[in-house]
Amino acid sequence: MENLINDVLLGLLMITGFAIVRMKSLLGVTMLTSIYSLLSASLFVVLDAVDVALTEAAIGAGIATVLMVATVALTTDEEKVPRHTPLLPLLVVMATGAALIYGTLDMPHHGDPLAPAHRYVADSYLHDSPVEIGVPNVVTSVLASYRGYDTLGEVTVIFTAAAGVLALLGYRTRGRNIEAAGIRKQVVLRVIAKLFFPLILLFALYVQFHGDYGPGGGFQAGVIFATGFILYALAFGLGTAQRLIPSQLLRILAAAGVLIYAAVGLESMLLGGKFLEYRVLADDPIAGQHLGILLIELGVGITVASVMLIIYYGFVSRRH
Amino acid sequence: MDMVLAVLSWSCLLGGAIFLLIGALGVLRFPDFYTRLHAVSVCDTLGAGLVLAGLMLQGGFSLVTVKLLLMFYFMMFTGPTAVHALAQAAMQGKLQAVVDEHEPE
Amino acid sequence: MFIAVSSVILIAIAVGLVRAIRGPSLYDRVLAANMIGTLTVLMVAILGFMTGRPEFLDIALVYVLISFVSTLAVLRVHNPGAGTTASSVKGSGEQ
Amino acid sequence: MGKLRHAINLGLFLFALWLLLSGHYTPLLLLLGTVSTLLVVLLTTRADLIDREIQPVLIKPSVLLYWAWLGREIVKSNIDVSRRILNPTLPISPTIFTLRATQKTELGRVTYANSITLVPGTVTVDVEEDLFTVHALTQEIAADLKRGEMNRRVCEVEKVF
Amino acid sequence: MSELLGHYNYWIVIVLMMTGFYIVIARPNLIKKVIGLFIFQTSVFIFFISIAKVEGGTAPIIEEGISVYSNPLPHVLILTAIVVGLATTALGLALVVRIREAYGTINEDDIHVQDEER
Amino acid sequence: MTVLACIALPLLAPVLITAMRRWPNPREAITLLTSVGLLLLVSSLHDAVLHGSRPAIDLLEPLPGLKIGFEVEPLGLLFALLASFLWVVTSVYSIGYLRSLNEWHQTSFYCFFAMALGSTMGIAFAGNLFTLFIFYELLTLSTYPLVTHAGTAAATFAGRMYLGYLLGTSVILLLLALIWTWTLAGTLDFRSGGILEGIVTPGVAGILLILFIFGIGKAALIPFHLWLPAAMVAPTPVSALLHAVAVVKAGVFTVLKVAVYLFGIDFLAEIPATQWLMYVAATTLLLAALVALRQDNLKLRLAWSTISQLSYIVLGALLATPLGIVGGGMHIVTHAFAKITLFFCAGAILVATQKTRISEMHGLGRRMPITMGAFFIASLSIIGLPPLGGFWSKWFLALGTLDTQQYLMLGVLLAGSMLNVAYLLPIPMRAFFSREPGNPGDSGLQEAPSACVAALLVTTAACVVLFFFPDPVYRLLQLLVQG
Amino acid sequence: MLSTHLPALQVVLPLASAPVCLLLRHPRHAWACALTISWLVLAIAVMLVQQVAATGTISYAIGAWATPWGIEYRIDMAGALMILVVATIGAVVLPFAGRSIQQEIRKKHSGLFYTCFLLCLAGLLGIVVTGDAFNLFVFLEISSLSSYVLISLGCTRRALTAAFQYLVMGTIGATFILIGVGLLYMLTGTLNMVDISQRLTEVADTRTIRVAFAFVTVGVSIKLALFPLHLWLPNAYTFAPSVVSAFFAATATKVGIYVLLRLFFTVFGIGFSFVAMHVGEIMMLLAAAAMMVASLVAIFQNNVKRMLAYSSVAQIGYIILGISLASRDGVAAGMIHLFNHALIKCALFLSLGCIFLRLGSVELQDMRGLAKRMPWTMAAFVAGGLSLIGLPLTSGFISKWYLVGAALTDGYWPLAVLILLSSLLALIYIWRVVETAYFQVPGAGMPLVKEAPASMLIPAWLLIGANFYIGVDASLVSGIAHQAAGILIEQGVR
Repeated sequence: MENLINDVLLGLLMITGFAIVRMKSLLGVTMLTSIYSLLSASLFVVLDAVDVALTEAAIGAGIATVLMVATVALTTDEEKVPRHTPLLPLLVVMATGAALIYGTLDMPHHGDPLAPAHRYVADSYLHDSPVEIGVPNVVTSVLASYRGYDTLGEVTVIFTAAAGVLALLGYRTRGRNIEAAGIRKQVVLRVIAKLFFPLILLFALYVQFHGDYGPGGGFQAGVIFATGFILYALAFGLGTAQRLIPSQLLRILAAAGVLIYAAVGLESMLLGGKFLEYRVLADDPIAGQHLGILLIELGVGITVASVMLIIYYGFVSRRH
Repeated sequence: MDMVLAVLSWSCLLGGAIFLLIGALGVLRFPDFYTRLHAVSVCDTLGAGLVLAGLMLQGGFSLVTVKLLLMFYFMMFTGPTAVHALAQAAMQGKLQAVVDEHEPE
Repeated sequence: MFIAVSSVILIAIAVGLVRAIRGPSLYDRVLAANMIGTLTVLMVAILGFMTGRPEFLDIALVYVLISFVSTLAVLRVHNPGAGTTASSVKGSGEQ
Repeated sequence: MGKLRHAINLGLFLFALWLLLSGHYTPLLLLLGTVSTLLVVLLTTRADLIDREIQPVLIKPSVLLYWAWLGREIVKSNIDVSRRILNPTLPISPTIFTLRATQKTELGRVTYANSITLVPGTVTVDVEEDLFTVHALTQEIAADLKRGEMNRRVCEVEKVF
Repeated sequence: MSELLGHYNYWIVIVLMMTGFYIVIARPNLIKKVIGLFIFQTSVFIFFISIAKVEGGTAPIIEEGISVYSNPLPHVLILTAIVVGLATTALGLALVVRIREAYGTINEDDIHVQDEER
Repeated sequence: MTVLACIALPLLAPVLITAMRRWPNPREAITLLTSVGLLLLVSSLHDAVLHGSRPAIDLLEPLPGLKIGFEVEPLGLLFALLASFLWVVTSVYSIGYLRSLNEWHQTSFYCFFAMALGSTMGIAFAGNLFTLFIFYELLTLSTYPLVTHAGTAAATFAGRMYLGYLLGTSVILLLLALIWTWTLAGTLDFRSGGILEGIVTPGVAGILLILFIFGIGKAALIPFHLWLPAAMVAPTPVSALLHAVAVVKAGVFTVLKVAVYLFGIDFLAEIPATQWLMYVAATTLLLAALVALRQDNLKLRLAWSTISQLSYIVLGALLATPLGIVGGGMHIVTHAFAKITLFFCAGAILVATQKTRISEMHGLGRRMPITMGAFFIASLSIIGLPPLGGFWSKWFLALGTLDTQQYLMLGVLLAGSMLNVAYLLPIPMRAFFSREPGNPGDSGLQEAPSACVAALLVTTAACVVLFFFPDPVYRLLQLLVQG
Repeated sequence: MLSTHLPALQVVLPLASAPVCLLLRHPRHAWACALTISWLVLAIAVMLVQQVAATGTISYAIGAWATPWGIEYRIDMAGALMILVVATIGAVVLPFAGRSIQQEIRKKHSGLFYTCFLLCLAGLLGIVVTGDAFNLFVFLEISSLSSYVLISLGCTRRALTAAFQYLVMGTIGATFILIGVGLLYMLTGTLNMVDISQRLTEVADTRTIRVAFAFVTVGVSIKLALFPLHLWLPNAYTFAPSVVSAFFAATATKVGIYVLLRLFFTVFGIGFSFVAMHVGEIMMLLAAAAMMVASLVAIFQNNVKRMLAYSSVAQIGYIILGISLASRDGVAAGMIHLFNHALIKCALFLSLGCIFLRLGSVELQDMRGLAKRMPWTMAAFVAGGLSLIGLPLTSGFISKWYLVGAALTDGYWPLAVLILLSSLLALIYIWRVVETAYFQVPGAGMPLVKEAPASMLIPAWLLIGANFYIGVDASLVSGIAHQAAGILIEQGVR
């Protein structure tokens, strides 16, 4: 019966996808993309990937959509009709798709519990993680400990994106609050934002620190945290928000997150372990794992939150 | 008692689902943007409320219910705010409304 | 039973999707997206119960917040500082 | 002086929320909860958002009463709107009109505006000081709203803010 | 026939991927390209998560009384990949903004024309 | 060590020459001193080689087994002696030539000239094919600036052609052959009796041989010959020394080396492709001579003549008999002296009268009797008439053809000589016996600068001397073919 | 004690110092920071090479998790050679950057530039040392994203479109790789490359694995700009800042090739890649086409940077050609050329950077008679160019020697001819520059420029020197390459 939901969602995704291909209004496409993302997030929930769902919703339906809209607002909405017939692309796509479908023919069936993918490494993660790491959420333990190095890479990637956006769009600080006139009319928004700002932040921190037990972790928390500040900026103006968190502070925070992560790794090295070997961080290996995961998740959260803000401010402040 | 709860919860859920569907249909059917906003309100209020209530009855008295309650609370604030913001933005974006010319009798 | 409810929600999502595709204005699409957001939240909550792991409500909570803020952001980013022209529009609306 | 009290109130509220959300009451998480609460309060203070309006007022009896009344209104108009959606023969006559709100505080006005929006059939399109622009699905609903019962009730509730 | 039943899921995902891929390579509009990439990547994520699904399993958060969990490893990978995707999208969009400022257009063909003229 | 010095001396001379670029006299003195020094150095090797020793030195080893090393063997020594001796002469000549024409960029001229000579020495003394190849390329590169010396569009074009042909053939064909040989034999050392025998079938060897023969573009076999006429835009001393001696002789020298030391004379004879290549050489010989007949520009006619003469040597190598090799070797020497004389004459005429066309040279013999006399003698030497050096080389070549019963080739040789007569002798004839139509009676002496005249006298004398004393050359070549 | 951690430090050091660089406000400080780090990285790389030479393949388990469960760092001889290349180029290019960046990039961006540079360095090194298929993807993306930024910092607006084009193609490539890795994971259940290869033997004969192979190969081929997928490269190299072009030309595509090597030999094995999938034939065809077509196109370029970019595409063809032979000699030849070409191209781009510094242009017609004004720069260019052509005594000759030799040994003599023919084409395009700079008179309006500063010349000449050194004594490089190729082939045969 989950399969039914799964299939319907896939069907909806397909419709959305085709609509995106056909639609000419870029803003419309953007909204459809947001819906696409939302639908795939639901699909992830159906497929038991709750952490992924959380992230996809926060990213796809959230920040990515906003960035796309900002870009359209900074450029233009209408898509020109392509000049040449897209015959070659169609051919390439067909060939690629055909190849992939050909490849699926020897794949284990969808959901087959005996598939090699589930039997080997993953199986032992599920068995050993509670003992070795003591964290119920296996995704977190794999993410932060077994494959903690990937996550360091991930933080670096997002940091790179921030550096890129800073380089490309810069970060213009608003001296005077020029949107003041517009803001004054947003009574509803302002009051609601006032109520929600602390709630969102608290919720973000909750997600940050409960990644061990449920879906969540540094990345999701970072995005939510940033969302709080985005709401603040929406309600009270960019200038006010920028005064609350100055750009230099954001830079420092973005860097600090990566550095915290790396420092945990180096510290475990100094304590006689391998890079990112958390168990040496405390006397008890499990406690060490906990501490390590806590710290690196903190690093991830800090970097992600500040990077999201850097990117968002970068796009939004581009308007003269 | 359990039976009553179960029946109550299911009927809440089902009722909520139906209102959600009705809201969605309204969004599809109504002639212009501003009227569609009302249909969305149906979803946001009764539809969502009933579904959440049904779930709360399922969850019994626990932290789950608290979370559902919190969700309900959030939705009651975010829903109208979003709709209001939309309407305001549409107005500022010079989207014309279809307005009935007749004064009420 | 859950399955019935979630099926209905799925149908509602599909209907919303049609509106999102049809438009015609951006606002209609945002509206549809917002509605789909709400529906998704509810569906995720139900799915949590369905799989017997209602603690996944956290996801639903996050969805609520995210879709709210992103709706606002989309609107504000699309026409920031608008509002100076609102009165004239209002005038035309009131006739 | 008032600010501090509001801040403490907020902190307590947030910590309670944390406890409700968390469900894990280990020393570490409690500590983290405390730290998080303090951080959020600090940030909120820095953001200059601490004032009367932020305090959690939802649990006062008059407010709950208002919620109950609003709920009934919502159900009623839901059914009305639903009928109009399902039955194409039932006419709609959209209308836009202005409304004067008599609340004194911003929070009161917002409560009023959001309540209007929350009730299907009416949407607050614009708020300019005390002048609301409202879009209604039918003339009847508009007339209903103009009678001002909701306005009055919100004014009542506002007193506790 | 069993093949069809076991795999149609993947096939739909493949169609999704190809939709995104098609947008990327067929559309001259730069924003559309970025969106195409986004769709492409998101569909690949769905593909991975489909791989991870175990029939009758549940989310890989260990709890008493549950014995079958879905595979956590692809989830981890995709968490990382989503972030990478966001980074790419952000950079791509930033580039689009700058290109628009420099060229006055975001249509690839027009940009080519302008580059040829120089 | 002497070997190294032989190569290093001309390669390092440019440093000094450049340092002296502001003072012409010391600059040219350095050139002269270097050339004389080089001649002495090379001569000092002569006795040792004659007594069977093979001074060798390995310098570097870029790849395991692949060395940059030198070894003095008879043919190389002969070539080195020839080149270094002629450099002295040419240096004297070019001083006169350049000064009287007031050429630009004289410093760089001398620099690259010295470098070209250094490369030639490297080729002469190369201990293996790899080393030879390096200096072969170096020679191309160092002569390129000399070809384009004039800086005109024509010169640039000629330079492109020069580089294209020489580098092209060497990089594509020669290098391919080189690497192939390496992969087959595992070595590129020059060894008496060859390194390929017994390793490859005659068929493969044939392909290799074709690659080698055509790859050595400096040997100017059809169809890779066009660079040589093009290179004639260079100043005359360059044409004289480099394009009549150093560069082209480096080409045929390489052919001989490959024939003797890579394939081995005996093995070469077994390869069917040899015969075919011989036809190519014969064709080149005759065709180039025919083309030379039709040239009015003196230098161009000489260039085509060179192409034709080079094929004699290639032919000699391909006869794959000791007599043929000896003939080819002899021809390197005798043709060098004769051809350089001819070029010197052409240069002298240019300096003295600004004339380049044969059709303008009526009666020139009266104004420049020494020059035209020398021209006459050198022509005879090239034709191969006694009592001139050229006789010996043709003699041995003819013997070689008889030895291998290649009577057709004998015919070709003879026909070639006939053509030589036809394209060379009319020039001195016209100079001495016909009058300039527009300007009768003007018979005042108008010789080129004395440096030029002196130089060409020396080389003319050498042509004669070689007839009477071919022995030093012969003995070295004997050593070569005996192994 | 520290020595056991070198594999991790190799990557973590530049990665962790990148954020620090971002915080340094003064361009000078950021530069000094990046410079120090790059030299440290080089030192670590050298130590690693020594370690590998002494003890054989190094394996480092990150987080001390045993291999298939955690991420493994694995350095064998080929990897050691690669990190040496990357680290060397990084260390050589940065001193050059100080001055070049000052002119080409706005001051407020220079901190960001060095940040991205270090990130790119870390990414490239990470790709090389990692033994984990997914970790490879992550580091590939780190390097790619930072490359996009670096390219977009170029001073014309076309840098933006070039970066965008690269971004689109690069992301497609990365996503293809991701798909391939997913399929592989599905059938093997592991991500560790060695582990995959072991578990692959049972399932190799499935359509899934074949498709996985195809996707990963295509994805990597985009990254390394294999011939028909090279379209991003010319623009990217042309419009990027000079330092960036030099760095990328020497490292980015090379690392892509390295990944390809890893895939063909370590992960899939020769039996699968070359026998079952015929990848050798396909690659050979493409490589040959790259050599000829790209070289031909290069001849008609008037922008010298663009010309070199096309030349890079051709040279990548050479390397791939060597690999496609799948013999010890062939792979070794490919790797030797990889190393040599890194040095040559970097030197060439650096000398172009010098020219750009003074001239503000790298168009051919602006370089008339430049040899008089900038003799050292032009000499470096000519030296590099000769090496590109493959004249003896240069490193280019060595690689060509091995390549042709390998082709002949395996009986592919037409390939040998093609290689040589293509180097003739190289002669033509290089000679166009030489002719212009040396044998043409500067036009009337040409600025009187000075020779480039020593800080920029020295790096270029260091590389040229290395290049000549290898031309004269290639035993070290060739030894390492042969050893590495031997290991790869051994792994691949199974």
